[in-house]
Amino acid sequence: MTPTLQLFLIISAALFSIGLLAALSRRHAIFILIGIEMMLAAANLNFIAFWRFSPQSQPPTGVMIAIFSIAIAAAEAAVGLALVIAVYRHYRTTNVDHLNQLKG
Amino acid sequence: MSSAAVVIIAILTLAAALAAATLQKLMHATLSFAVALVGVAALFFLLGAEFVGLVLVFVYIGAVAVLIVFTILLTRRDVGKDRAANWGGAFLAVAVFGGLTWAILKTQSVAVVAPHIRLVTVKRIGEALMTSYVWPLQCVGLLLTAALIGALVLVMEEKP
Amino acid sequence: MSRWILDHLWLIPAVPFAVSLVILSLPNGRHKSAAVLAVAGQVAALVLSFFAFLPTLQTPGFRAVQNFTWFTFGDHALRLGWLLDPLAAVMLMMITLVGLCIFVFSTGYMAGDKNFVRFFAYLSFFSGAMLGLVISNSLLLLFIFWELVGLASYLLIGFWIERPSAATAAKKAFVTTRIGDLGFFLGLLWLYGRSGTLLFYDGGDGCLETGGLNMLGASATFIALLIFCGAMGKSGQFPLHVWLPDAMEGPTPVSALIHAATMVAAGVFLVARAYPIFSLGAINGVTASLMVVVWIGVITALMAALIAIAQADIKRILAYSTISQLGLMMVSLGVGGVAAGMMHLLAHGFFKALLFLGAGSVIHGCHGEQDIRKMGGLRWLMPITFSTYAIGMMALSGVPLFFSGGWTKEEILHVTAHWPASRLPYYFLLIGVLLTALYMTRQIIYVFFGDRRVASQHAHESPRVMTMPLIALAICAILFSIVLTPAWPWLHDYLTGTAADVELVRLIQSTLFLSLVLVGAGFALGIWMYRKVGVQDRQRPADTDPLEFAQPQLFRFLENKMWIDELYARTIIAFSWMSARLSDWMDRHFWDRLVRGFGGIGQLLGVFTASIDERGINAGVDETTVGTRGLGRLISAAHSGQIQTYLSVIAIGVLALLLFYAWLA
Amino acid sequence: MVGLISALIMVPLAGALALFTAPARNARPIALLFNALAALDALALWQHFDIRTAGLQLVERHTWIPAVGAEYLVGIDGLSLLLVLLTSLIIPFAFLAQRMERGFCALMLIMQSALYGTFTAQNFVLWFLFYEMSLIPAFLLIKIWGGENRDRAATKFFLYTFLGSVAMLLGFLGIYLARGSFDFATLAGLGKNGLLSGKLAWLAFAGIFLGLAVKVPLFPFHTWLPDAYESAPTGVAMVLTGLLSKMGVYGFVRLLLPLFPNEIRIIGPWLLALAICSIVFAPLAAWVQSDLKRMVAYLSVNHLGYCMLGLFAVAALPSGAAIDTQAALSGVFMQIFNHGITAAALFYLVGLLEQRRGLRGIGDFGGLMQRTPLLCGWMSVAMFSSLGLPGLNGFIGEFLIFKGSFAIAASFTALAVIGLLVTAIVFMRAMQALFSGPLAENCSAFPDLLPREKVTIIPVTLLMFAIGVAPQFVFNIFNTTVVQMARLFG
Repeated sequence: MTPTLQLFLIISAALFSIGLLAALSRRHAIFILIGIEMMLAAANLNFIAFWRFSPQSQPPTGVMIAIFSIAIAAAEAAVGLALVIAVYRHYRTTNVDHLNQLKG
Repeated sequence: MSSAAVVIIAILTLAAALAAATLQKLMHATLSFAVALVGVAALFFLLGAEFVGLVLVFVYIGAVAVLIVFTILLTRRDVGKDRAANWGGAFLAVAVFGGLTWAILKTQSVAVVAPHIRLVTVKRIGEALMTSYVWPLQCVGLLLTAALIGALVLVMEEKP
Repeated sequence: MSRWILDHLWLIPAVPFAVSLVILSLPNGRHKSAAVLAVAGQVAALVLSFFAFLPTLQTPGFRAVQNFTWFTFGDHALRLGWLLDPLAAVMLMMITLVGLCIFVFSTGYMAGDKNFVRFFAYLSFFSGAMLGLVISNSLLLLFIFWELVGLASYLLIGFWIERPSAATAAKKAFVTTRIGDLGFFLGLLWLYGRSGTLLFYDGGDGCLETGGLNMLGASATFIALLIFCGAMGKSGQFPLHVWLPDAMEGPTPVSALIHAATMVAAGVFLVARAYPIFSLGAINGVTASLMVVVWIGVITALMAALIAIAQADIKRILAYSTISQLGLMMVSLGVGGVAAGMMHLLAHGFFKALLFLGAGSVIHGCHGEQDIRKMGGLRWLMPITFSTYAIGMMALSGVPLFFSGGWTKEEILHVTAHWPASRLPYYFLLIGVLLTALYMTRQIIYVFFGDRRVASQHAHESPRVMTMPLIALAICAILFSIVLTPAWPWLHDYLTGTAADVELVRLIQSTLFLSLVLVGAGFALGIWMYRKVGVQDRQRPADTDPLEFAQPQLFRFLENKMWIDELYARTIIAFSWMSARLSDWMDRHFWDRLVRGFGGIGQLLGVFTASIDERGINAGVDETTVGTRGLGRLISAAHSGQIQTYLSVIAIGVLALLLFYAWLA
Repeated sequence: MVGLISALIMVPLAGALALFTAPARNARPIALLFNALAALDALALWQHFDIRTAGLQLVERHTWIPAVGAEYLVGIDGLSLLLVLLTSLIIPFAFLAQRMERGFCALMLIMQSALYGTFTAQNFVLWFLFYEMSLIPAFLLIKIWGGENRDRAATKFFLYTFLGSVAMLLGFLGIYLARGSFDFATLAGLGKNGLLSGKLAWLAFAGIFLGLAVKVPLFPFHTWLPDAYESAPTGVAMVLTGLLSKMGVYGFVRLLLPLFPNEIRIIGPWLLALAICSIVFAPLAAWVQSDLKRMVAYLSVNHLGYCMLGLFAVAALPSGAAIDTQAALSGVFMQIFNHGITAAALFYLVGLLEQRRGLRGIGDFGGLMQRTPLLCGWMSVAMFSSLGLPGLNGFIGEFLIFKGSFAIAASFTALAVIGLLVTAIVFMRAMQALFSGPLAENCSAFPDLLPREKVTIIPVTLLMFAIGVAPQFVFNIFNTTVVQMARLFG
C-alpha cells in the first residue's frame, strides 16, 4: 500500500496546528519562535509533497521553494532570537504578555 | 515508500512536536523540537527530496536549534516554567486543524498516489539555482546577509 | 360677487392667513393695530363667507368644485381642490360668526397680556386653517389644514408659555391628537391607494362619488375606521379624549373658539364629509364602521357627562360637557342622522362659545379664579353674564322650543330611537340628557346663586367689549332655533338638499314630552341636590360637594376623571418610555457591539481568546493585560500590542476563509 | 455646456489651494467666495439641464486608467442635479454657521469637491475615489476641531465607514472581475438578468450593502452616528447630516438597486424590517437623549429610515403600480433634499444655543421663548418641518414615501407611522424643555438672533415654506428621472 498525497497533507496540517498551538498559548518568546518554525516546516512539507505527487517539472519547483523557504526561516530565526536577547536585556523578561508597547 | 513507514515517522514527528509545544521546561521543549525536525527531514527523505532533508537537518538542527539553546542560556534567568497551554489557543489550533483536514479530505484531487519520477540530483538543483532561480538566490543571499548584520546589531552590547 | 367668490374660494382662508403673517411681523408693542387687523380680517372672512353662502341657498344640493394640481411627481399629478356645498357653507358661516364674536371678546379679555400681538396672530392663523379645512375638496388638503389647526391649537394652549402646566397640556394635546391623526393618515393612504384619488368630488371620479367608491370594496370599513381615528383624536372621543380638559390651560377665548365651537367639531365634520365611505355597503343604514362610531359616541357622551358632575373647575366642566356633546353628535352621525348631527354641531358652536365666553367673563370678573366652589352669588354682580350664561345653559341642557340646542337634541334622539341595530344607544342618550341638565344646574348654582364666597367678593361685570359678544351669541343661540324646528326644518332640508316647507303639525313629536320630562327632572334633581351649597349643614362641611358627602367613593372616581389619565400613565406612557430607554440602551450596549463584532470579528474573537486565556489559566492577571479584556472599548482596544492576539486574529482569518470555502463549495 | 461639471469639482479644490496663499484671517470670506462660484456653476448646470430628457446629460468622458476600465466619466441626471444643488446650498450654510480657521475651511472645501464628484461620477472607480475623498476631511475635522470625545468619535466614524468602504470595494472588485466593467450604466443594464451568479452575487451584494448601510446609516449600523455628530463642530455636523448621509442614499439608488434587483427582491422583507427599525428605534432613542445634538442625530437616522423604506419598498416588492413606484421614488428624492435642509438648520440652531450657553444639554435651557422669541420661532419652524407638519417641506417627501410604500408594503408602512408619532413626542419634549416654563437664570443674558444669524437662517427657513407650499419647482428637477427609474425598478 502506498501513501496518498492526502496523508502527507494531513500530517502537515497537524504539524501546522501544533505549531500554532505553541505560538498561541505559550508566554515565552522562544516558544513562539519554535511554534513559528514548526509552522514553516509544515509548509515546507506541503511544498515537497505537492512536488512529489505532481507530474514532473523541470526545474523541480517544489524543492527549490522549500530550499528558499528554509533559508528565509533561518534568517527569521536568527533575527528573532537576536530580538529575544535584545528584549531580554531591555526588559529583563521574555514573557510576551509584558511586551505590549504597541498597544493602541 | 510505504504507508507504514510514513505513518510511523509521522507519529514520531507529531509526538515530538506536541511535546515541544506543551513541555514546561524550555530546554526539553527545544530538544523535542529538534527531534520533530529530524522527523520532518525523514519525511523529506521518504518523499525523495534528500537534499532538502539534509538542508533541513543542517540548518535547523545544526544552526537554529543550537541558536535556540544559546539564547536560552543567555536569558537563563527568565527561563522558569512556562504554562503548558491555554484553552483559547488550543481551541483555535484544533479548529484550524479540523478545518484544514476537512478541506483536505473533501478535495478529491489530492487522493492520488505518487507517480514514478526521476531522482532529483544535487546537480540538477545546482543548475536550477544558477539558471531559473538566480535572482531569488541573490535575493536570499542578500536577505541572509542583512539578517546576519541585523542580528549582530541587535545583540551587540550598547556602549554606555 | 357671489359668482366671483365661487372661483376664488381660496381667498376665504387666505385672508386670515395673510392677516396672521402681517400681525406676526408687527413689533411687540402694537396692540391696537394687531387687534384691528385681526378683527378686520375676520370681518372680511365673514363677508366673503356670506357671499359664498348665498348661492348655496338658491339651488337645493348646490355644489361648486374647483380642482387644481398641486404638484406632479413622476408623470402623475397630485390634485387638490376647493369645495362649496351646504355643509361647507354653514360651517363657514358658523366659524366666521362665532370667530368674530370671540375675536372681539379677546380684545377685551387679553387686553393686559404682554404677548397680545402674538395671540392675535395665532388666532388668525387658526381661523384661516379652520376655514380652509371646511372648504377642502380633497382628503389630503383637509388633512393639511387638519394638522394646521392642530398646530394652532398647540400654540394657543401653550400660549402662556411661562406656565409649565400650559406647556405640558399643549404637548399632551398635540401628541394625543397626533395618535389619531396617524390613523387618519393611514386611512388617507389606503383610500388613495384604492381609489387613486383623494378628491372628494371630481365629476364622478372623486372618492366620495360612485367612481371612487366602487373601487373601495371591502376595504371601505377599514378606511372609514382609520379616518374615524383622526376624528376621535380631534373631537376628544374616548379613548383619546384626555387632552381636551387639559387644553383648558389656554386662554378662555381659545377654549371657546377652538376647544368648544370649531376645531373639536372638525372630527364630526370629517365624519359627515366622508360619510359616503362610512355608509358604503350599508344594510338598512348600518355598517360595521358606523356601529363603531355609534358606540364610541355613546361611551364618550355618558362618560364625559358623568365626569362633569364632579369637576370643580368652571372650564373643565364645560370641557367635559363639550366632549359629551361631541359624543352625542357622533352617535347621531353613526345612526344615520347626518343632518341632525351637523345641526347640533352648529347650534353647539354658538351656545358652547357663549358658555365659554361667559365663563371667561366670570373668570375675568373673579380675577382669574376658576374654582366654582370659591364663587357664588354672582347673579347680581354680573347680570349680563348671568342672563346670557343662563341662555347658554338652557340651550345646552336641551330645553325645548326656544333654545337651539333643544331642537337639535330632539332630532338626534329621534333618529337614534329609530336605529335598526339596537335601542340601547337611545336609552343611554336619555340618561345623558338627564345628566347634562344636572351638571349644568350644579354649575349655575355654584357660580351664580347662593352666598358670595372667596373669589366673588370683589367681582365685577366685564367691560362692554366682552359683554357685547355674549349678547350677540345669546341671540344667535335663540334665533338659530327658528331654522331648526321640525315645523320648518329649513336647515335640515338645506343640508340634505330637499325643499323645505312649513308644517306646524310636526312640531309635536312623541319624544318631545319624554325629553321635556327628563330635562325637567335633571333641573329638579340639581336644584334639590345643590340647594344647600355653601351652607354649613349639620353633618356636612361647607366646602364639601353634596355628592361627595353622599357618595365619597363615586365622587372621587369621577373627580379623578375615572382614573383614565393615571391608567394611561401607568400603561401606555410607561411602556413607551421604557421602550425608549431600552432603545437607547440597546444602542449603546448591544448594537454597537454586535456591529463591531461583525465588522471586526477577528479583533473581537482575538480579544475573546485573550480573555479566556486570562480567566482560564491565570487569575493573577497583570494590570497591563486587563485592558485587552474590555470588550466594550473601541476597536482600537483590540490593538493590544500582543503578538499572540494578532496571531489569533490571523488564525481566525484562516478559519473564516475555510468557512467561506465551505460555503462556496 | 461640456466642462461645467469638471469645473464644479475643481472650483472648491482651487479654493482650498487659494486659501494657503491668502492671509489666514480672510480664510472664511475666500472660502465663501469660492462657494459662490460653485453655486453659480451649479445654477448654470440647472440652466443647461434639460428637465424633459431622461438619462445622463452634460456627460464628460475621458480615458483615465484603461487597464482597469476606469474612465473619467461624469454626468448628471435629475437625482445628481438635485444633490449638486443641495451641496451648493448646505456647504455655504455650514460656512456661515461658525468661526473657522484656515485649515478648517480648506478641509471643508475639499469635502465639497468630493461631494460634487460623488454625485456626478458615473464610473465606480471615480465614484469610489470621491466617496473616500470625503471621508478623510470629515475625519480630520472631527478629530482636530471636535468637542470632547473627539478622538474616540473620529476613530469610530472612520473605522465604521472605512470598513464599510472596504467591503464595498471588494464587492465591486468581484463584479469587475466577473463582468469587466465599472460603468454604472453598463452594469445597471446587466443587473436585470443577474449581474453575478449564485453565491458570488450574494457576496458582492453584502459587501456593497454593508458599505452603503454604514454610510446612510441604516439600523443597526448607525451606532457611530450619534457619537460622530455629537462631537463634530456645528458646521461639520451640518455637512455630515445634510450631505454625507445622502451619499449613502444616493449609493443605494445608483448602485445597489439597479445592480442587484433579484437579491433585493429575495431578502426584501428583511431590508424593510431594518428600515422600520431605523424609523422606530431611532426616535425612541432620541426621546431619552439629554444632549440636543445627539437627539437631532438620532432623528436623522429616523428620517433617512423613511428614505430607505421608500427605496426598499420599490425594489423589494416590484408589484407596485407605476404611480406607487413613482410616488415612493419622488418621495425619497424629496426627503433627501428636505432632510438635508432641515437637519442642517436644526444643527445650526442647536449650534447657536450652544454658542450662547456653552452647553447643549436639554436641561441647560428653559423659558427661552421669553428671552429669544425669534430664535425660538425659527427653531420651531425647523422642528415642525422635521416632524412632518403639512405646509412645510418635510411633509411632502414623507407623504409621498408613505403613499408609495403603503400601496406596496402596507403592513411595514403602518408600523412606520409609529416613527412619525415618536418624532413628534421628541420634538414636543424638546420644545417644552427649551422654550417654555420660567426663564432659566443662566439663559437670562442670551441675545436674540443677531443680524448675521438672521441672514443665515431666514432664507433657509423660507425655502422650507416654499417647498412646503409649492414644491413643483423641486419636482421638476427629477420627475423625468423618476419616471425612468420607476421603469427600471418596477
